[in-house]
Amino acid sequence: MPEYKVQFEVFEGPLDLLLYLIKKEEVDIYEVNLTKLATQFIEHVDLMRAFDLEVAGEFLVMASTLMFIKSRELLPVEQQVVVENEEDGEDPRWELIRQLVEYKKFKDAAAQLQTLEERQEHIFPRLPGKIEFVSEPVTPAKPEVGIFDLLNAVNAVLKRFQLKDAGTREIFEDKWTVSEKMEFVLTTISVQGGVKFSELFELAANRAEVVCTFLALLELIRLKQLACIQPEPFDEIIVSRAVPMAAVVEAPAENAEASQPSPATDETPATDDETPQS
Amino acid sequence: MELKFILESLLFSAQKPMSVKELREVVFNAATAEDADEAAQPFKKTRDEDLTAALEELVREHETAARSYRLACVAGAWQFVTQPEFSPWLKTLVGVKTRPTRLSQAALETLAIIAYRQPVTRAEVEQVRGVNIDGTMQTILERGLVEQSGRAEVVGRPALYSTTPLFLEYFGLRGLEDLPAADELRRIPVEKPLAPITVDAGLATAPPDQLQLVEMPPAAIEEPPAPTVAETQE
Amino acid sequence: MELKFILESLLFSAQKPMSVKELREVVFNAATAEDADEAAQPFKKTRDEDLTAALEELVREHETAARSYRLACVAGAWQFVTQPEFSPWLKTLVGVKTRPTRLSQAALETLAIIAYRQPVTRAEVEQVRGVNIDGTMQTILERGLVEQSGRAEVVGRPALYSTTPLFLEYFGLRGLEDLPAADELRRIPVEKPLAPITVDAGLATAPPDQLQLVEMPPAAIEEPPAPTVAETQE
Repeated sequence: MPEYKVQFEVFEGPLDLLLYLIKKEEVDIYEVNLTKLATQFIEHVDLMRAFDLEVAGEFLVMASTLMFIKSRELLPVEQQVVVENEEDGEDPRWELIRQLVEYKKFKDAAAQLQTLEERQEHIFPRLPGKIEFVSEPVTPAKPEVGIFDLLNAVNAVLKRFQLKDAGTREIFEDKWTVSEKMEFVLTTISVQGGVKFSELFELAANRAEVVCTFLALLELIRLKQLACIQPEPFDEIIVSRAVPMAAVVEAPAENAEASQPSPATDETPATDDETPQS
Repeated sequence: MELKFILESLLFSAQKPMSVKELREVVFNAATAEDADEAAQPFKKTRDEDLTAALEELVREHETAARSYRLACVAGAWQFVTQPEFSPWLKTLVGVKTRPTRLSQAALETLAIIAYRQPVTRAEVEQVRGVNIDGTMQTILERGLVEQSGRAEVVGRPALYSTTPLFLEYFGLRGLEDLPAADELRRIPVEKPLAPITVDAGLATAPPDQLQLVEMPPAAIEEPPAPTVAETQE
Repeated sequence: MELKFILESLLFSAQKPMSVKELREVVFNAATAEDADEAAQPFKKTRDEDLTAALEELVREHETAARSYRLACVAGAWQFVTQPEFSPWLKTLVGVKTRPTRLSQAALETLAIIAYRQPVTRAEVEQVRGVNIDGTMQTILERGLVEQSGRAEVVGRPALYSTTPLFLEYFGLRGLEDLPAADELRRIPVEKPLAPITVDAGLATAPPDQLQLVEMPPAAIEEPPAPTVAETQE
C-alpha cells in the first residue's frame, strides 16, 4: 500500500485529520460545528490531491460521510432522510462524534506510550557482576578441617623454607621417615595436650622434613589418632588427640557454656526514613 | 533479619529481574537447605503477600531516599534500575542501548488500542482508528509486541490479538493495569450528550466539566494522571 | 546534578569494580562527547580529588542508610557489595545451594591422592590410603570431581583417574600447579608405618584437664568452643 506512506506522514487517517481540525478551531469535540468541519475536511483532501499526495480510501469515505451530515443539516428535520442502518433514529452526527472521542482517547494513550518508550531508553537496569562463592572459606565457622586446609597450612610453612633453600641446593639424606614423624607428633601432642599446627614444624630443618611431618600428620588423621580443629576460618589449626570414644561422655559439659560473642551493635542502623534526601 | 532487606540483597545481586515466585523459591530453598543457615530458616513459610508487601515497602523507601536508582517492577519482575537523568553517563559507560528504532505514531496507536481492548480483532482496531492497519499490525507482530491469542467466536472466526510480556518490558510497565488511565479506556462507551450535537458552535450543550474529563492534557502524560486515575481506580 | 549521584549511578550499573581513573574517564567522555548532554558538560574538568571526595561521601551515606548493601573500595576499585549477613540467600540465588554437602574426610583424602598423583589407578590410591576406596571413588566420580582419563599399560589395564576442571573450581584453584606443596607431595612416596603406632585409644596420656581444653568431642565441632575461640581469635 504505497499510498499510505505518504499520508501517514501527514495524518494517521481521516479521524486524525478531523481531530487536527477541531484542535485548530480550539473547540471541544462535543462543541464542534460539523458543517464547518465537513467543509474544512474536504478542503484538506483537495489540498492533498493538489500536492499530488495519494489520498487513501478512508479519507474519501469520511468525506462522503461528512457531506451526508452536512446535507442533512441543511434540510428541515421533517424532510431528513431516514438512513436504513440508523437504529432508534441514531444520529450520524453523534456516531461521528462518538468515534472521534474514542479515537482521541487512544491517540492520547499512544502519546503516553511514546513518552514511556522514550523514558525506557534512558533507564538502565543494574547488571551486577556475578557473585562467586567458589572458595569454601566464605562459609561461616565450620571448624572441622579438611585435607585442603591442612595442605594450605603446610604450604604456608613450606614457604618459609623457600628463601632458605634458594641458595643452597644441597642434597639431604632422607634423615626422616614418616613413621618417625608420626611418633614425634604423637609425643608432642601427648606432652602438650594440643599444639598449633605451625608449632609442629618449628624445628624442621628443611622442606623435606616439613613434608615428612605433614605426611605423618595425614597418616595419623587417617588412623583417627588425631583431630584437627580450626576455631575460626583462617585461624591457626589446632592439632590434638582424637577423642577416644569412651572419653566423649566426660567432655561435653565443658563446652556447654559457649559464650555469645555478639559484638555490641552500637552503630545501630538508622531507620530508612533518615536516609539523605537530596 | 528483615524480609525486605533479604529481598533487597537478592534483587541487588540478581543477574536478571526476579518475579515474586522466584524470590519465594530462593527464600524457601535457603530456609530448607540441608545446611540451611540459622538466619534463613525462619523464612520457610513466607507467603507471596509478605513478599509483595515487603517489595512495595522497598519501592517506597527507595523513592524516599531519592538516590540515582530505584526499585522497579516490569512485567511482573522486580529489578533495580537507574533514574533516567543519569543516562548521559550510563550511555558512556555501557554504550548506547541496542534498542530497536522507535515505533511510528501509527504503530503506537494500534498498539494502544490492542493494549486496552485485548483480546481484539483487527477489524475492531481498524474501526477505532478509521484506517486500514495491515502495515502497522505486521510491524508490531514482527517486533513481538503483540501476538495472536485466539479466534473470535463470530462469523469468519477472525484472529484475536493481545499484547505480549515484551510489550510491558518495552514500555517499562509493571502489568496491564499499569497502563495509563487503563480503567477509563478499557470500557469507554462514550456517553451520549442529552441534546443533539450542535450545528452551530454557539449552541454548545455539553457541560464543560464533562468535556474536561474526556480530554487529557498532554502535560499529564509524564505521571499517570493522578486525579483521573485516583477517582476511577477503586 | 551532583557528582556523587553520577558516580553512584555508574557504580550501580557497572558490571565490575571501577577505579577512580575509570570513573574520571567516563565523566570526562560523557562531557566531551560530540553529542554530549547538557547536563554532562559541566563535569569536564572533574579532578580526582573531587571524585574521591564524592566517593567518600557516598560511602558515608550508604553506611548511614544501613541497607543490605554498601559501597566498598577494594584494591583501589569501587563497587557496591552486599552485606555479609545475606550470604545464605545469595548463595541460594547463585546456585551454590546445588553444591552438595561437604566432602567427607575419606573422600577428601582420596581426592588429594588423585590430585597429586594423577593419573592414578584405584589400586594405587588404595595402597596409599590403606583401605578399600570403592565408596569414596563412587562419590567423587558422581560429583564430577574426578574422571576416568585412560587405562594403565599394566596387567588388566586398570582405569586411570584424574581430576576434572570442576575439581579446580570446587577448591578455588587456578590450576593443578596451584595445589599446595605440589612438588614435594608428588615426589615423596608415603611410607606405610610398619605397624599402626597407637591404635589403642586407651593409651592417651594427656591429663584430663588439658584434654578438655583442647580435645573436642565431635558434637562440639559445630559451634566453636568458647574458651578456645576467645584465646585464639585475635
